[in-house]
Amino acid sequence: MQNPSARFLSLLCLAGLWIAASALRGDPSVLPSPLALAEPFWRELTDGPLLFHLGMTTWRVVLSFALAMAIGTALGLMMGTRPGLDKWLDPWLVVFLNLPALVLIVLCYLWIGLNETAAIAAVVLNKIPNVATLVREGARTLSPDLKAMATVYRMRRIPYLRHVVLPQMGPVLTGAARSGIAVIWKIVLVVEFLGRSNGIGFQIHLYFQLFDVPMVLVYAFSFIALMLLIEALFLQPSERRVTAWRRA
Amino acid sequence: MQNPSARFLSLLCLAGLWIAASALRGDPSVLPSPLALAEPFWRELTDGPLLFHLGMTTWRVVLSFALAMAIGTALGLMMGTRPGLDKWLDPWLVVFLNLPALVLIVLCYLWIGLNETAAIAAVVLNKIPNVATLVREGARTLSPDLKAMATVYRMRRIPYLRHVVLPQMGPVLTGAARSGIAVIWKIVLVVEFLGRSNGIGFQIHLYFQLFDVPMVLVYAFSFIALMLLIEALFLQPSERRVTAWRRA
Amino acid sequence: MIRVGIKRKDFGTLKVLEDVRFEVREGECLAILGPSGVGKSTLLRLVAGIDKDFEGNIERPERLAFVFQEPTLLPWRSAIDNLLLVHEGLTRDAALAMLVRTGIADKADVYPGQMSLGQQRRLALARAFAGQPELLILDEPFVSLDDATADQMLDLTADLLRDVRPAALLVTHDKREADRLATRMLQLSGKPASLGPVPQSFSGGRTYHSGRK
Amino acid sequence: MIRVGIKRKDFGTLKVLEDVRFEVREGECLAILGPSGVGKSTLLRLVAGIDKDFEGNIERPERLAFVFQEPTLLPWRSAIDNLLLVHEGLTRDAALAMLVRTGIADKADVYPGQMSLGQQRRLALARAFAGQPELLILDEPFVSLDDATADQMLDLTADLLRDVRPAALLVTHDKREADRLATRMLQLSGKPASLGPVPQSFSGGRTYHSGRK
Amino acid sequence: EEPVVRAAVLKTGTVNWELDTIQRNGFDKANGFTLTLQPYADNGATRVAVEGGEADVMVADWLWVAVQRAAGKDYVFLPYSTAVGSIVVPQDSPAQSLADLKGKKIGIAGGPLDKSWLILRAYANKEYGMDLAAETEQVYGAPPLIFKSALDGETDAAINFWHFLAKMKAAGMRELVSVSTASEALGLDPDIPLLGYVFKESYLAEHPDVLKSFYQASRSAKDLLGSDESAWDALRPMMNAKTDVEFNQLKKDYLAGVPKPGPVNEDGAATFFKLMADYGGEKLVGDTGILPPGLFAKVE
Ligand SMILES: Nc1ncnc2c1ncn2[C@@H]1O[C@H](COP(=O)(O)OP(=O)(O)OP(=O)(O)O)[C@@H](O)[C@H]1O
Ligand SMILES: Nc1ncnc2c1ncn2[C@@H]1O[C@H](COP(=O)(O)OP(=O)(O)OP(=O)(O)O)[C@@H](O)[C@H]1O
Ligand SMILES: [Mg+2]
Ligand SMILES: [Mg+2]
Repeated sequence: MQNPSARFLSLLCLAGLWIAASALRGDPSVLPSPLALAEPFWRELTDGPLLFHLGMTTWRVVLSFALAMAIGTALGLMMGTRPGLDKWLDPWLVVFLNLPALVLIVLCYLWIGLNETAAIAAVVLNKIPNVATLVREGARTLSPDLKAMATVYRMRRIPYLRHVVLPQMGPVLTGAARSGIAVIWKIVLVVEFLGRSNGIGFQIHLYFQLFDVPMVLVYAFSFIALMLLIEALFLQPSERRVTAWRRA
Repeated sequence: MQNPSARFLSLLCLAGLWIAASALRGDPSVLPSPLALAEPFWRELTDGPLLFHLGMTTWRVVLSFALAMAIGTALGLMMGTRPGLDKWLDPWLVVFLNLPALVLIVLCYLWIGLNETAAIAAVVLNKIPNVATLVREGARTLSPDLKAMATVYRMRRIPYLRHVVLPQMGPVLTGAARSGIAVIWKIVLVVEFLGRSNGIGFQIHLYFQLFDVPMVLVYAFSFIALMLLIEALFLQPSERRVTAWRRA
Repeated sequence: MIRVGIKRKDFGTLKVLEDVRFEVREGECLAILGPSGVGKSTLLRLVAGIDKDFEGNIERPERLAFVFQEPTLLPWRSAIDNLLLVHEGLTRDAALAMLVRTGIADKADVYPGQMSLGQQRRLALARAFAGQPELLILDEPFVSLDDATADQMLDLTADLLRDVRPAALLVTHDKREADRLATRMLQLSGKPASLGPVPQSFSGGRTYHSGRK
Repeated sequence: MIRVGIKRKDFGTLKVLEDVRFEVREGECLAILGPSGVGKSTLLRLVAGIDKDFEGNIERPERLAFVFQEPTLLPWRSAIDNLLLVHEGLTRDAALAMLVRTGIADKADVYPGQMSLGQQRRLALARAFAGQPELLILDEPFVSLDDATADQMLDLTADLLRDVRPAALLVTHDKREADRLATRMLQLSGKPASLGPVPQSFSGGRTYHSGRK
Repeated sequence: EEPVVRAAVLKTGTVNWELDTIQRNGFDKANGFTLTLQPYADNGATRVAVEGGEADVMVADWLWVAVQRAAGKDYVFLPYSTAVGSIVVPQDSPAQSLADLKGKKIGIAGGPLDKSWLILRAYANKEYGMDLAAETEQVYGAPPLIFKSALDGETDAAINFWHFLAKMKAAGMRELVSVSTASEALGLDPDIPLLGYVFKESYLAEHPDVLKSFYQASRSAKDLLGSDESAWDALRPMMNAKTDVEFNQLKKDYLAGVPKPGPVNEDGAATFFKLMADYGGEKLVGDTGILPPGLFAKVE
């Protein structure tokens, strides 16, 4: 956004809608107003364990994201450009793509143990097929003309990937990254409530069992706020830089 | 796949790996061999309620998928082609994209009631931002030249969308659809175990509570088998038809 | 008829066009000459209404046809579908007849990617001619064609101009083409560019070419 | 030097080339003429090793340069980066000098999409000339250029051929270009196409053009 | 040196009240072991923790443990609580007995195999000749959702876990039938502890004293909670009680669920198991249908 104020205004509108809805509903235990969340949020932030749990979750999200994107992109590129390989790996992709998160997570915990490795492995395994699917579709549309050009001029592998392939995959990759980080964070939540003793997912599930909707929202929105920040500070500026040529 | 036998062989390999792993592990309660699943699967299929639950889940998946893809695609197209609108809606997208499935599902159940409408609404709301994100990226790369061509020749809206926009969005859409159906089915599972009285998710959770891994796998794989069939019979042939021009 | 009154057209800090004014009536064909990068394509895009970001105003009729400098076809539709989808009323027979006249009838059912560039250009010409344009815009339509084929295309264009009588705008680097089709010629030159008469050295046609070797 | 011995090249049921054999030595330039769609680009792609699906064998050197029929640039990199990324050892100064010689030095830092088609073509030429090719392949390199610019580009090409002495292959529809650059000319014709001498009517050069009007 | 006992617990579970009391009062050290807690947000996680060897003890209901044991797991069961649920209806509901629920909607938290639900089905069958499952509509859902939809009147009756029941009662809902009433009517021993601590035999073999000391510590905590009001005050922050009414209801229901000391009535348990098999089927009790021997730990 050239105009951060538009972003801000738009969020204010959303909050306004929410306040109106909660006033209409009139049951703060089910739909509390965002204003009513400010105080518990502040308390959890300064006095409570929010930062600790947020940190744990973020660390898990970041690590799994990096791993899943790297492996998924490599796999997707290979499958998208080599039909022979694709034929063989595609059914596996379908199987892992459709394996329920719950099942995969439980199996990981059972096989690897109830530890951090298993948690990360579960998330990564959950997400790789997703990334691979998206990247594969992108790789199938790589321009044969640019490939011919690179072949003729004997471009090396790394510059070729970086300057010819990557920019073509740009939209698919940012799409995959953006929806990917969201999906990963959702899986991390499940991973946390199924077998970790900390993290936002652990807290959300806890407060859900206590039927404390405001606290559930406080924890959910703390991560969303973080994501909004990351969007505004990193994703969007970098995307803007990378796609400058389109708008020029 | 021109060659369905490759598909089949590849699945056999996967099963082989699994059999080997389960033999290595030697604890059928945690990692049963696929052969050991055949009998309970057959029992659930012929004598048990598997078909009923599979039907309920499939119906929910299909309905939510259709709704989420339609709304998400429309939203993504608008956001991708109108930067003005995008500026305003983007923060909302980020919020809904990162709202945990659990939270959204619980809120839907709380606000709409513990019924089918709430279940479908929860899944659709969960999935729309995902589709919109992917489609938006695709829409941003629409060829301005073809758009100019369509403008000059005064192509009408419907043929324009169908013959100019849709084929350009093809890879993004098939990617979104494929990963989308997988994500939707995973959300349906959660929706079912939190507040429905039937469906694969309900059954998986039931057996998970009983810690009956083989039955959990039977139910999980019944849907995967369905997806493999759908891939082989519908998705892949139609994708092949649509992308014929690329390979010609 | 079209009436063009462009005060100025900039790309950011780059001033491309300034004070470009002209009219073209039905049945007239205006050829625009000018060096590479002077702003010819930019001008055509303004006239067609593709680019609306400029100062000035342009009157144009409703039914346009534009042969772009690059073919700009739908790669995912067969050659004949590229005609049929763009022109709503067009019958299959009429489309096929147009493919015959542009010499690519045998390619009717293949995708543009399976055609040579010259064949793709002819398909783009066929697409432009298949409608009944009131305004016909041609941006270097006959490059990449061998002389014999180019000749046929020139004939075809001349026929269309005579029969349908659109207002026509032709950008070309080839004096022969301009001589053959245009009722008037103007030269786009300068920075920012504006229209002027074609310099004497140019109007001599073939004599110029001899200076090349 | 290159040694081409193509027995046949088909696209499915479409036979495009049959029995095309020739050699080009260092410093030689072979011009290939022929009507649109006959198989010229296909032949060049075989020679360059882009398309490997044919019967026969081709010997070619390691360092190639190819000016494609369409510019084929990296739209997401600036003009000068389009040279620098493709040629590893190239210095920024050398790249800039090449842009100067092709007349697009003022466009060094803009993206290809911000250039006119003629400027893009010149960038593609600059890219081909920036290396030290042992084999230079040109597929209608000078279309979309006005005569003055085309003249400059012809000079530039002639210089390169003289200095670097690559084996060169030139496809063109323009007899003047062939006359100017080529040491030999062959005509591709027939279905499937094969090489033969250029018909007499053609070798007359400018006299042919007069027959056009 | 002192063995460490790692307990995998549901962070919101009532078992924390007892374990916290043990730690707070040093009952673990006094009995020669160290207790550490591993809180999880889901019951399934505690199962995975013990199964995977990351924890040594968890809380589970004995039916589940019995089935696992029948399937070959070396789980043993140490009584923790006899607390059972009840079915509640809104205060102004016309229903006076299960028979009045015909054609009504019942929200059930634990799923179709919930013990309370199965016992109530058996009870309805015996008392009124009524097939409760067939003649009512059931809505299964997560405990908080059942809680909320019952309060909102979306369901006509609800069966929930006991700490949610305590809150529902505190919010003015009425107990229609208690499961202990039902089980007595069915001739079941109300003292059979439904929930218990679960150890692996393999672990106990390595730490032979742990079972006994753990039992002692647990009893000490229960005795203290039963006799000393101030012990509860320390627990109040973790009890999530919004009002004094809720707090007292929770306390009362907790103490009502403390099992009698001494060994479990195994014959009674077998009868119970048989009944569950009739209603819950193989799914619930495994394919043997017989209570596996050695399930109940011998501590006295
Ligand atoms: N990928 C393809 N699949 C099928 N047919 C093709 C393919 N590429 C080219 N052709 C056909 O092969 C023939 C030769 O094409 P080619 O591009 O070599 O022609 P050309 O001589 O370069 O023509 P032009 O002067 O128009 O560029 C044409 O008839 C074309 O339709
Ligand atoms: N999108 C753009 N952004 C910035 N500059 C542009 C853009 N498009 C064109 N230009 C510049 O405007 C000038 C005119 O471009 P235009 O394409 O109109 O030239 P032209 O006369 O058609 O040339 P050619 O004969 O080479 O096609 C050129 O200098 C070009 O670099
Ligand atoms: Mg131009
Ligand atoms: Mg060609």
